[in-house]
Amino acid sequence: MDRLKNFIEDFGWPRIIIGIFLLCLFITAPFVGVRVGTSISDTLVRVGMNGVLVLAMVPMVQSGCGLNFGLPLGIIAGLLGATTSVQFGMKGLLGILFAFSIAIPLGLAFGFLYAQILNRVKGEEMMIATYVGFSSVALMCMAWLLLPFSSPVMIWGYGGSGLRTTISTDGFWNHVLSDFMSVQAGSFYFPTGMFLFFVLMLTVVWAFFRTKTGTAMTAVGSNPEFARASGIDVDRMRTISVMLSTALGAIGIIVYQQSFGFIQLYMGPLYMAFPAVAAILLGGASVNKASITNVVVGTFLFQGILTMTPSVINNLIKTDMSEVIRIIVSNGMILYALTRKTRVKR
Amino acid sequence: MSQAPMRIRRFIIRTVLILLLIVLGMAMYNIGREYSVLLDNGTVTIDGREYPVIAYGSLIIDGDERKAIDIWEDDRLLQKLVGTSHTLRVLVLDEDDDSAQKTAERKIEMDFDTREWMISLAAIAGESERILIPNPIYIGEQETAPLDDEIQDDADGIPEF
Amino acid sequence: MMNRLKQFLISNSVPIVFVGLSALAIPISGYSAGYLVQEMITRLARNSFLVLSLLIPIMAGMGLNFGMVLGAMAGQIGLIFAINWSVVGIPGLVLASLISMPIAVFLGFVCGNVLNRAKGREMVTSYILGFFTNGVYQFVVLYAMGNILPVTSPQLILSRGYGIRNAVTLTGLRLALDRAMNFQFKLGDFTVNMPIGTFLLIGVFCLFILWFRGTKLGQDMRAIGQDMAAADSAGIAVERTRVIAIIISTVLAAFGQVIFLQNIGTMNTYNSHEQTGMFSIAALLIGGATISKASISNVFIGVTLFHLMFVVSPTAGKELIGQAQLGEYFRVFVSYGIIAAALVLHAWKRLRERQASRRGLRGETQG
Amino acid sequence: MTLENVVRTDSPPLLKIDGVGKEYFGNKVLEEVSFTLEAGEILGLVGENGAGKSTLMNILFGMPVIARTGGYTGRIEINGREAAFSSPFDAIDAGIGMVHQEFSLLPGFTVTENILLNRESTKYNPLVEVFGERIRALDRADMTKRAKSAISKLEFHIDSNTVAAEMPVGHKQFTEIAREISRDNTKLLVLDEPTAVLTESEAEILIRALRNLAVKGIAMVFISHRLEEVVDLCDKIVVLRDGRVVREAEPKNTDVYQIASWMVGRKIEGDHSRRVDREDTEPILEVSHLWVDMPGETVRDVSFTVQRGEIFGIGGLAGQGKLGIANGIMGLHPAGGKVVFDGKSIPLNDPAHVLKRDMAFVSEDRRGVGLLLDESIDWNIAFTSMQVQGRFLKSYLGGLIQWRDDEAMRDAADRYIELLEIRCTSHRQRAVELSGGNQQKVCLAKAFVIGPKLLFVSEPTRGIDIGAKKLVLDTLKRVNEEQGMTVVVTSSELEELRAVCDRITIVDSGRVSGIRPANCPAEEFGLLMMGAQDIAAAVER
Repeated sequence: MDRLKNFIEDFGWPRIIIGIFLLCLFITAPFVGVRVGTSISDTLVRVGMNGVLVLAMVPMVQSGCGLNFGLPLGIIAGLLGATTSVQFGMKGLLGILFAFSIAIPLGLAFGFLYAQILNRVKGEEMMIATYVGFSSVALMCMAWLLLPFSSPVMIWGYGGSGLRTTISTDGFWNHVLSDFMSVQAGSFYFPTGMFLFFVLMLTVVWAFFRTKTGTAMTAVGSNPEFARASGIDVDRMRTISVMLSTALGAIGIIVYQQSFGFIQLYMGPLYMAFPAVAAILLGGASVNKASITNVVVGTFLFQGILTMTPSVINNLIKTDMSEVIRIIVSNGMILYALTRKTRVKR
Repeated sequence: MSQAPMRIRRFIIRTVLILLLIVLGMAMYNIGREYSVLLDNGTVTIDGREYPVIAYGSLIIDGDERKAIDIWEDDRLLQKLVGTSHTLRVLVLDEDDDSAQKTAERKIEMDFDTREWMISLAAIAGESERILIPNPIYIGEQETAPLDDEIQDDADGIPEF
Repeated sequence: MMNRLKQFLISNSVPIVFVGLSALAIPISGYSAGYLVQEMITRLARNSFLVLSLLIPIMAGMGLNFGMVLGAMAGQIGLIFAINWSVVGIPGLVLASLISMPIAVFLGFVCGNVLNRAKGREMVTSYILGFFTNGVYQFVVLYAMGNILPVTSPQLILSRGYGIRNAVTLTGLRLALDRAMNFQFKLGDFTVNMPIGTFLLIGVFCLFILWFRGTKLGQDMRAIGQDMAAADSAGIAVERTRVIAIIISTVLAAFGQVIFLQNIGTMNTYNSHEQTGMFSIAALLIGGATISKASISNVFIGVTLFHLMFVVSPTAGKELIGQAQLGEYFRVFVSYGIIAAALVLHAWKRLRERQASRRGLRGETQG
Repeated sequence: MTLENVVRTDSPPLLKIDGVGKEYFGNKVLEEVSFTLEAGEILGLVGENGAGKSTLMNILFGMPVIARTGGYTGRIEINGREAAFSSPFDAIDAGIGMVHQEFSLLPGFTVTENILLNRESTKYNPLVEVFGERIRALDRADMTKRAKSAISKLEFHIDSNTVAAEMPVGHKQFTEIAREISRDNTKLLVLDEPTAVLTESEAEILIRALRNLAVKGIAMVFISHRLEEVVDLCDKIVVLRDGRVVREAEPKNTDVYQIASWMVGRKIEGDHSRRVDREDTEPILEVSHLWVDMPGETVRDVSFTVQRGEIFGIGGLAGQGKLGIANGIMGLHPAGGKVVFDGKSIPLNDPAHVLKRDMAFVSEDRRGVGLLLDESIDWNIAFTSMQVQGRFLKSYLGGLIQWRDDEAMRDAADRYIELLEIRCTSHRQRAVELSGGNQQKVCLAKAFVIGPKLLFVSEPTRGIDIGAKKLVLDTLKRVNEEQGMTVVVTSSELEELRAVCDRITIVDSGRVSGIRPANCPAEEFGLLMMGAQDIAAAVER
């Protein structure tokens, strides 16, 4: 019996509760007339879409900067990359690569500035990250109005200047990753390209944490005093982790858009950090430790719930409760993590 | 054991205060409740007696002369009355010189469901014992067409404050 | 004298910046003085109560209470019942407040205990708790009301038979308090309405705060705000007092929300409580308050300056760059930006204070 | 200091400690401690670090840590009645006040508010019936009156409404004492190193104030390292060593040196005679006018040189700055001054540079600085050398990617697990799961892996079992003899230093009070520790 107990202990209660909840959804799906095939492929598509955004959480958590509520900063870099690539009318694979090539350096630059703030406010990063993220989103709203974009697809019909709220990536690089070697079997659609890209990013981050700098970064997160005593520049490590997180956020949003089909500007990215934070916490990460498995498990569980609840529950009790369940589950998870007794290092 | 009586005294005071709050709530409910009442002016027969329609008259609610309302034949007035007890004074006027041929006053209690019953002005004018007559239409539904706006997604709306 | 002036400038740097900003924007926006004064009075009456409810948790060292959203929700539930029973005028407002009180006490109790489990991270936890409770609130209001909870008024219920509509007009309650004792005066060619009733209520609330600071409970809260460990070793019930601070703040936020909505006239059931939290905190910070110290004057200065900027920036934006939308985004940016800046300054100052206090022990010989 | 002792034989003493003992996880910390204290009498309690003074006070004050670790033996009586306090609040109710070394004053509160914290005088108002006692309004006038009377007892003037943060250190100390004696039932005041942070003049004023309090009938237990103050103020002195009362004396018939010898003098076990004299080899480390800003361990002005291949000891009492030296040189705390290593000077405040110059450091704060608690043993051992010397890495693409070489880390870990007999399940076990002794061995292994020319070791044997202590000290000696590695040991255990080191320097209040060969008599070290430099200097060769 105690083997079960310590399995529960290390796997953690929330994951088990939500895991069982998800299982029940999958089981009841056929009885409620929901084709399991489509809902599974829906889940997989959403996992591919959001995976990299959840992965963007790992570097900052590992280096002790806490949960990256400032993800919108990375997302903005991604949006700039996407809009410029659409502006120049780049098509297909070249289009998305061009978007990446702009988004990543911008992400690193934003990450660097963002890190300077975070390094000065050790101990209260999360709240400040939230509002730095919000104010940068609001700042970008003004920029979207003023930036000299001219491609007809993007600007408001009458005004002539300022971008539309949502821009379709159709005809540019829509589904370019998802459809690459994708498998379509009856109602089941598997976006192999996107998953390959997701696995690629996972390996890149996994590999990074096995290098010398990666190891140093983990040490900074685990015990900054120890790291300092071993001659590591703690602030430099934190800066690298923030830059990495922001760049990953930029990549993640582009992957999200190529599958979603639209680029959401203006206030779109405002609340995008919370689902990613909830997902990685659901995967078992704590406020100062996160692993690659946390990302995969968390994204599957979280997106699973998001896809299954609308179809199954709605058919079950004829009401659309999915929005409420999403809010309660994701914020419940973050609340659970925040009230854990973690060693306050600072 | 000086603690016990003091604690009991304090417990009593607290329960009394909470009860007071509840009573205050109920009082507010009664004072502030607003009824939408239909007042009908048409020939009506109650308990076998017929009361003729008021060709032309005026209705004064709660003695407020300035807000007197003209009554024409076959009018059906919708009035919002706040509070449970009111006085309705009906004046039957001569069409030419506006002189009051007949005045009748009636105190009413809002203890009936305003959607099932409406008040007949003719009955009041005819000093009838019962003045409530069945209300053919449900008032509530028609008053404002239910507008079905789904929840506005807060992410893209500009916060208005 | 010079350094006292320097001290004054530093500690009130934020309000001074905003005075400058508004001074610039007002002429551009071209609003008449009368209109602006009317707007400021209305908005002062509308928001002061809410912003004042933030003072007590700051005094108890719990930082900005992003959980005031819970109080706003309680206030809205109270209003829903008042509208449902179509109780109007002042009695309607009093009934709504009475109904919201037990709900707010319960929510405050829950919030207080959750914050006690997340010491050191109170603000982000209360922020997330606000979202979480919003989920529960939506469940109650969108699904439970109408079928489980006795809410029947057609004006509230969605056509599907249960759940409250998002836009609800407060017929009968609108401006009930403001018009109760209204004083009109002319300014230039503009008649300005001054809601005396509301300002009286706000005055009573200020007196309550001043009186409360002088009570033992208020002193305990100040002690906990200074140094939780020292207060605990002196025998003060730290955890209980913090919960009481949050309960008081939540209940007052509920009343504040009732006053706020009766002034606006319509209630967005699912949005207005979220914005209330964020804008009240932004206003308080603009008034020069910090996360560890806030006074009543910060509230009134903050509300005036914040709303001056809020009213003026869209039109100023239109004049400057021909994009009204720009001004709207500008004021959202300023609200978020001011909170971010205040948080950063607070954390940075605390970090420097810790280093400075140790520098005092430095060895004499600067070798 | 003559106080005619009105010995009231009939009434029981105010405080009677009778045969009190305490054990922490097997090792005895207090044994058969007994003494009595009359009202209005001042008792000086002296003893080396770890002699059990603070444990005794924790027992008296009913601190929860005592009950948590198995309670205590023996009896404590207050006015003849047995007093077993389960919490500090019981002690306070019984009339015992405690003044700690670090202040627990509220910076933003005025002196009055601090003194009457949680005992404010309040006025009744009707709301109390509804919302309970704490809604009573503060009676500021009465509070000021009470605070002033408490301050006046000390016959020292403090303006009662200045804010604590703006007061000089001395005034803060007085406010804290005033707070303790403002409780009307305070009969016994315990002062734990009250003069440690005060200047000479402030200390003088404090002692005069304490004497006034005694005359007013308040008994006091005065704990201090400054023996002159103890002799000057106290009516009787109790000397503690290794948890036992070794001597109880009147200040009249004793003096500072005798007390020092009682505190320190005991037979030294183990081979004391360190053999060869190191004078002939050239210096490896020269430190001049070093200052280090380390909280609680401030180093003000320290200069010394260490010979190559020597085991150099740094001793001194807690809080006098000995630990600051190693931390300062290794760059972990802001420091200044000149440090020359192996002929070349070292920039301070730069940990990476110092490590690159093959200097290693085993920190005194094992859990806080020394270890990565949630990582495995092989990580902990290999980490520093990986980051500083680039070992345990496989580099690809010409060094562009430096990949962690887990096999090499495992081999190194297994080698040291076997060499230092680290008891663990495997090299994958997490450091947090190891015992204190094994954790210390891991820290040593982390330092040895670098193959340093000079090794700083701070408090190597603090909080570890006897077996591990012996092994750690023997390893240090073996490494020094076999590899000629110079070792600088900082420790508060004088015994340990004399058993291991060639020469020992004693640090007192941030300065070097003297350097002695290890085989010098213990009393002399005791004197140096007490800050009695002048006498010791005269004796110096």
